[in-house]
Amino acid sequence: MFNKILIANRGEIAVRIIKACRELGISSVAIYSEVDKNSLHVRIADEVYLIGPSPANESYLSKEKIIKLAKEIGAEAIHPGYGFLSENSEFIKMVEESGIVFIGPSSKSVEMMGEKTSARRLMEQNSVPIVPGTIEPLNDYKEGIKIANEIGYPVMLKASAGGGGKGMRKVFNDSEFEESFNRAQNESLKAFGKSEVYIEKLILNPKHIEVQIFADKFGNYIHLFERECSVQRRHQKVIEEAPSIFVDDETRFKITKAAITAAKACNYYNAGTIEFLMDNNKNFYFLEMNTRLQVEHPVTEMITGVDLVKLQIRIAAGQKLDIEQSDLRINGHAIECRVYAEDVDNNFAPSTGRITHHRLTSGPGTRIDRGIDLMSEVPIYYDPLLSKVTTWGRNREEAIARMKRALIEYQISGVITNIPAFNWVLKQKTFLDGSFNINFLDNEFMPLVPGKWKEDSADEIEDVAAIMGALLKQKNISLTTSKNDIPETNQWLNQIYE
Amino acid sequence: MFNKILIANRGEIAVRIIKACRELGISSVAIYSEVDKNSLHVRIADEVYLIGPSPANESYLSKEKIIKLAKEIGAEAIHPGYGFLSENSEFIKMVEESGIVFIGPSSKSVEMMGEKTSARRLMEQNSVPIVPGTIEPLNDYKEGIKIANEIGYPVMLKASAGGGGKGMRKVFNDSEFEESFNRAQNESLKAFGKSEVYIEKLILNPKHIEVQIFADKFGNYIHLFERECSVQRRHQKVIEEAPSIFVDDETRFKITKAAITAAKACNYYNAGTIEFLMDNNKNFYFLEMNTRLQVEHPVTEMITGVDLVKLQIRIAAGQKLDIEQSDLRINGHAIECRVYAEDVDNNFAPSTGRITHHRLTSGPGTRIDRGIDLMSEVPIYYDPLLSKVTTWGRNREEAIARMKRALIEYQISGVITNIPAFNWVLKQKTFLDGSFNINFLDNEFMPLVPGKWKEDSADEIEDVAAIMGALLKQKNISLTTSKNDIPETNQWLNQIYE
Amino acid sequence: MNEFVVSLNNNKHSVRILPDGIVEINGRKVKADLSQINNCAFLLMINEKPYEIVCNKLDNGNFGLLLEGWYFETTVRTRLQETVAELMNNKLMESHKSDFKAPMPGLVLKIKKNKGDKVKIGEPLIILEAMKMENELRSTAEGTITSINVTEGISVEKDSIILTIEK
Amino acid sequence: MNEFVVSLNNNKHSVRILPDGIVEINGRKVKADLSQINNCAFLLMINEKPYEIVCNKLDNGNFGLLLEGWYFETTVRTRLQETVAELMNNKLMESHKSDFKAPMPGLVLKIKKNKGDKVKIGEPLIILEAMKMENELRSTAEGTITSINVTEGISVEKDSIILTIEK
Repeated sequence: MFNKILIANRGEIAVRIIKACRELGISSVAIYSEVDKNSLHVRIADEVYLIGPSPANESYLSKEKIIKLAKEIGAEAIHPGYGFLSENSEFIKMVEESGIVFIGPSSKSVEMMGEKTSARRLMEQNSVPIVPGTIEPLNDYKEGIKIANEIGYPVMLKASAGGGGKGMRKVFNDSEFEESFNRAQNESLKAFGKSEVYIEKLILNPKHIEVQIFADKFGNYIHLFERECSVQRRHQKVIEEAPSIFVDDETRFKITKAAITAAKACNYYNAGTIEFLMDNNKNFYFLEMNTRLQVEHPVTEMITGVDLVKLQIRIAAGQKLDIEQSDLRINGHAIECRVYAEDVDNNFAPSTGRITHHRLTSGPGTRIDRGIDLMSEVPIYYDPLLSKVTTWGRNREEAIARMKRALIEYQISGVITNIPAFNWVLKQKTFLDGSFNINFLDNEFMPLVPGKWKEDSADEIEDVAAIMGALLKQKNISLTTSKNDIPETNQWLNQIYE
Repeated sequence: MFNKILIANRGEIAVRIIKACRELGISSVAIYSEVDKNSLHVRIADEVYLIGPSPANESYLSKEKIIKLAKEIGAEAIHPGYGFLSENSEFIKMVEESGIVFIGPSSKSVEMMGEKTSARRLMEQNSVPIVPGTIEPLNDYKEGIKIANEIGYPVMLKASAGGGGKGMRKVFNDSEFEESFNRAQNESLKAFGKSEVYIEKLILNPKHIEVQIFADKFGNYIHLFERECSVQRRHQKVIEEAPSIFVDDETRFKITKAAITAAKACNYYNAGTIEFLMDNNKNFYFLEMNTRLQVEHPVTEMITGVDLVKLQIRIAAGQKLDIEQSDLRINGHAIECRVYAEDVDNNFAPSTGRITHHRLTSGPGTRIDRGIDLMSEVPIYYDPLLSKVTTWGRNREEAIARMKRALIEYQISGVITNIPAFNWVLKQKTFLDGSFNINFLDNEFMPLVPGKWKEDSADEIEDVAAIMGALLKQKNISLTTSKNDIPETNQWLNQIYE
Repeated sequence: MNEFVVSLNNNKHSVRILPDGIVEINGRKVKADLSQINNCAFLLMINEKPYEIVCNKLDNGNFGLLLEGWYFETTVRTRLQETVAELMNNKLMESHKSDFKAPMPGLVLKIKKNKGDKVKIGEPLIILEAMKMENELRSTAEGTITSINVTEGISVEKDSIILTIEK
Repeated sequence: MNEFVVSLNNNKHSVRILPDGIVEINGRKVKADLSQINNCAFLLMINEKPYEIVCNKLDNGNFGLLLEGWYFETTVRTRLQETVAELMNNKLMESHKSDFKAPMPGLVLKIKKNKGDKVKIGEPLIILEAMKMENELRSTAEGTITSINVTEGISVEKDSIILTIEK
């Protein structure tokens, strides 16, 4: 087993990995950018190094600096988390060549699955169903229009290098095509450094169902069942759950089998997720493979009892899978809500600031994974995910009841969060009866933004808020607002690593 | 189902019950004493009423006031939590007669099991093994000495009305007997209002194993496996776990069967726990039945997935058990540490004050049940239990690793807690290999008090503490110490209920 | 100053703070009692019901309130201030002038209109990049663009005025 | 005053605070950097290792420090104060006088000794009731009881002097 692991990430996932290291008795090394000096992941690591200025490409995306640091301090392995360099096959290759273990799949597997069109080709060859469309990048928008007419509108333009909803555009007719094509290319270039896009037929009102798989370096493969992540806004997952109430035993058998086939096709090891779209008739289509830990991994952990991050580390250290497929069964139901620093009613603008109050929720069946703590900064530079609230119940109803309870208890001040919007979602019939698909938020929530969705809140609550406002004004109570309200004794030593 | 439940308790268990009410959509009513006005259980309830002055016998033990309040505000049921009035058969009878549902067993069952000597008689009649000793209270110390000589020293003197370690004394020879007898009687009188004590042979180095049972009002009984609570100080449980690694399948079959026999013997319904002592050879002896929810119920919840408090409420509302014995199996391992406000090195003196900082632990397999939040008072009047940290793992090793991690993350300021002592316990061979018995702390920890047990902490940590001390002094940093540092805007309205 | 008009959720509430912990909300009297937990968190008792409320002061001096899982932005004015505000507002309405502000900090990628262009509600005005996403900002007013204060490639702060539309 | 003697765990540590964020601990130089999180919580960096530390000031002016799951009570003195304290302590030792203090607040149930009694270490002195438990307090010194400051049935505060023993 490793003695020291460098975590090439920040926020809640860095914190999650540090906890896993601590439970395994491994020394954890955090890196941080200038703005993150008070971050929770920095506070709780065993060793910390300033890696560079705040912009990600000068810090968390700085391949050479990270690998050089790992070597100098004797880290035997690097955990990339998700995002940043986690699916960057070039980085993984550099890590492999430097003699450090990458906690994840081989650069080869990542390369095979990272380029979406070649991944689609590979799946087709292995009889894993794919969404109709091209298996090569488009040369130009004119070719795209031709193909769109062949497979029929509406279509999706997607970044070949993509993932996570970036560089994706729906197109409904020829006249929209050119601009959408340019925008998708631009976003793709910015997010992934490559502008190539391809085309897929738009599956109408599908569900997003994904399968967690795991493999060791000895060719043993298991799956840890499916997750449903259909509650999305702009292709970004917002609420995830496991299992999916839409998936029956027969479908589960088929989709998990397809997932393992997909993983085997790229000689995969470590944790991976195969994402599928599922239509009304429970037909499913390969969407992409995420060759890393997912944001939503806690729901799988809660229904299987398997600590995925610790398992990742063990597999990377060369251990065999100590779980067989027959050891696993679905225990209860888990739901995760992603708490973002965003102002829903202000065009979902990211909300930045310093965390001035943070009261976690607690009690039975409740878990929080968080990157924030008192006085940590929520900067503009990175993904605005603050924390994840996950609840478990013997069944879906209990998990939902606990989520409602947990969200009411959870208090964050200093930034505006999307917690209130979950309150709305968790009350909707479409969500409660499980009939929602990936257009649920766009169709039912977005028309109520800004503000109208709040009219759901009881009049009583409005009265209380009004009284509170008046009392604050009358008593002239000073509230923590600015960053200067909190004492700061002195500056950190400059530990820039160069 | 009930619309409104009054919770006749405070602290973490009141908070726990309020959470269950919220998940069931039931309105929760909290009562509080004067000193508890800022308590967490008051903050999160749906309705709150000041019940009286701070001393428990004028507030939380005030039977008449509580029942009168429940009737006036239309509460259909009362949940007693543990301690206070939870096993007071007189109170339960009053509740029953007032037409309000008591969330727990019938007053009759409680009476049968509450008087320890008659409970021992009942068990003997039903072939549940009991610890050798008297099944009648002692008339005087002279009779006690006679019996002690018959069954052989050492013996235990116990309060007939007892429970929770109060009114218990070990006696090793005739010369100690009289004073121990008087002390046990005095404590018993103070704790339970009755001075009667009886005698039991002291089982040498036993383990404390207890079985959680549940029954509905239709005669259906289930057990939820055993808990081991051998880590005790002065007969007070400190660390509990489920399952016990000492109990094998055969013993589990026998002891759970005995527990259900015991419950049936008193026509029990709702949640109950049968406590046993188990010797080296896995012989077990009935100790007592706790006719209420236990402090340590979370470990059972975590290995079975059953929410015991919600089940209590459902059973009380007249529902049938919706779980059969065959539905239940042990999933993984759970451990609970009871966080007390006590100064271990100062003779375990209770530490009182105001909570000025409270950072919860979070992440996978971690649960906190807590009665405290920012600015709540820890008063001298009640049990010094602040919160309970429970961790779950696929096996005992993982649960322990998570507990160590969780305790390092957990921060409380304003009172001194026993958290550091858990750090010591969780590192001991006797604890890790499972060979501990109820004398573990007395034999291995107590000789290191005060202070010596801390020498386990690394030199490195001592150096850091020394540097911190010097910096605090040099920079003259002001720390929150007194109750006046926190702004208080105005006084609560007087809502004394009389 | 014990009489306030609190605007939230597009509603206006009248709040009078009376002696002895009594508050009148929209003509209804309740007991109200406030305890402060820390610089942001409060416990407000309304009759026998407790509410935990987390408050923050917004850049514009208004309050953001989080309670029971809901978040409200409130504007609190004394009765006098409210009257003045209403007058001002009416004047502003008359001027038909509307500032289009940046809803978030970001980088101006593209300006899709020119000074003098007529725009309708919902028409795309600019593309702002934030958090690596391109956000198309659409007009919230109808009229003619009378000034544009940004150029492509520059960063803007939240609430900075991007352009002005007059009817 | 940049030189301190910090007593904890029965050990004394010498700490010198040097310029440029350097601290010398028992002769060893380290980089040390302190950030304050709130009124109790701090982040202390020692070289590249972070420590979260929760601090509180004790009644006697000393500090209680919680870090990595351990709790220490520390007495911090400047080098000069330490020298004075040592002198005082020696004097106290010479006087052979020892105050027996209440380790917790509670009710005096029973006083088992009288003024003038000789006692040994470990001998029961009084029974104090706290949290509904009877606590037998035993002597921590050997000698003769020269004064008893409490009577049965009264309540005592923590650290109040119950009786005095002289050798």
